[in-house]
Amino acid sequence: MSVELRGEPFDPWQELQNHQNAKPELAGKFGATSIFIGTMRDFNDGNDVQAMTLEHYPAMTQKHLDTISSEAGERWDILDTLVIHRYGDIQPNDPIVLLAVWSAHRSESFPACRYLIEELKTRAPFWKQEKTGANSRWVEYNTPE
Amino acid sequence: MSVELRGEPFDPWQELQNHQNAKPELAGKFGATSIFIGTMRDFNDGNDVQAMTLEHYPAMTQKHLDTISSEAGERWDILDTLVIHRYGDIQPNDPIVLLAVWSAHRSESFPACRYLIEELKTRAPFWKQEKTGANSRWVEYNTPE
Amino acid sequence: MSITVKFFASLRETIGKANVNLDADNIATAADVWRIASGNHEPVDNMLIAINMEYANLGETVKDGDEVAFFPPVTGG
Amino acid sequence: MSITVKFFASLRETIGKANVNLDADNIATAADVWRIASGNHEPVDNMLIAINMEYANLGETVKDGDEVAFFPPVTGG
Repeated sequence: MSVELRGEPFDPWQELQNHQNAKPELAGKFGATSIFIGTMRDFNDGNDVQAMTLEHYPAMTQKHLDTISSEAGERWDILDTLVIHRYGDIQPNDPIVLLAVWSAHRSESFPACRYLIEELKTRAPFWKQEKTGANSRWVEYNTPE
Repeated sequence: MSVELRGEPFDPWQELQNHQNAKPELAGKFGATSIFIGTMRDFNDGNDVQAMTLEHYPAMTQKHLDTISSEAGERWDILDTLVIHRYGDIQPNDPIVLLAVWSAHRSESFPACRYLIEELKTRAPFWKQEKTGANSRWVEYNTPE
Repeated sequence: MSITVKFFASLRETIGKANVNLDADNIATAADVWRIASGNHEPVDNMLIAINMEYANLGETVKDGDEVAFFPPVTGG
Repeated sequence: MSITVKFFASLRETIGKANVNLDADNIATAADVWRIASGNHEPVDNMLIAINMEYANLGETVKDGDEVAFFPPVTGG
């Protein structure tokens, strides 16, 4: 179970490969991997977006992402989870969040992955500020799902 | 929308990277990527499994995977899909299937990805034969979900 | 009437053949194809049938040039 | 009683401060912390409150050494 906050861009494919390589004990045990990647778009609510700054509350963010990951492990029969989330200055097409769940069966990995993103979206203290042209605006709420 | 049948092992992370790199027009447009990877386990139904052979009906398999991908594109507002499925001799820890869905929002990518795997499991003509010790056995049915 | 018949997986082993080219006049449905190509084998429980790569029933009509396949429940993914 | 107060995102801009160290005796609840640290600003709609990094309500009791944070709805992921 890994939770990492990153101030620099990350490559989700490299991260997934590194994570699996670092866990040889999982090889042959998992039949299902469900992954979600949230990526910055260059438009939102009808406006072009040039860049974004993601503010967070570091210790609280880490704590709540750890809690959400633990809860997923209690609710579903899963083998491992990986959460990586950006903060700081983000460009369009940059990954913002990477979530991955490994389990024996897909009936566990799918809902656990969905749980991670929905809980993260409502509980993890991050705030997006978008740069639209010369202006910047705080994103006021997340879409409900 | 890509559907590929593979007779040799593939690296899901490399495939995902290649697929995204080959679609620069998607950059900045997708906010959500949902991915499922089915991987061969070294145990099933209480037995150790040393290897597996995956038989298929090539033209029908291709046709039905194409159909399932098209259906996902009609039912959800998604930007792209990737389906890669192995056939032939497979070793434990080898990826069997890779499914990926790109969309603006996660409310589309999650159910579309789940749809792909559930429909594939019931409609795509593949048959698993497992080698357990000196014996081999046909897997008679897939888990319902 | 000429029909290409295919058997897959455990059904291929049960029948002992992978491919059969039928050339007969007394064929109207997939059930006829099964009967002749399998050598009067009883239809197998849960058996699936495809005519020209679309799922079909034993009662479905076949026509000259069709490809008819018989196989057990699928287990991909 | 000593309380560390944090404001984040649009609330930080509204209040004009990121961090405040309160040292006062007339503090019982998060509402008191808000009132004093914000300079009598009206509580903001949908404002979230955390005491020692757990979500809390304005009515919740605070104690010496607590860290109390105020922020708008979260928008990560």
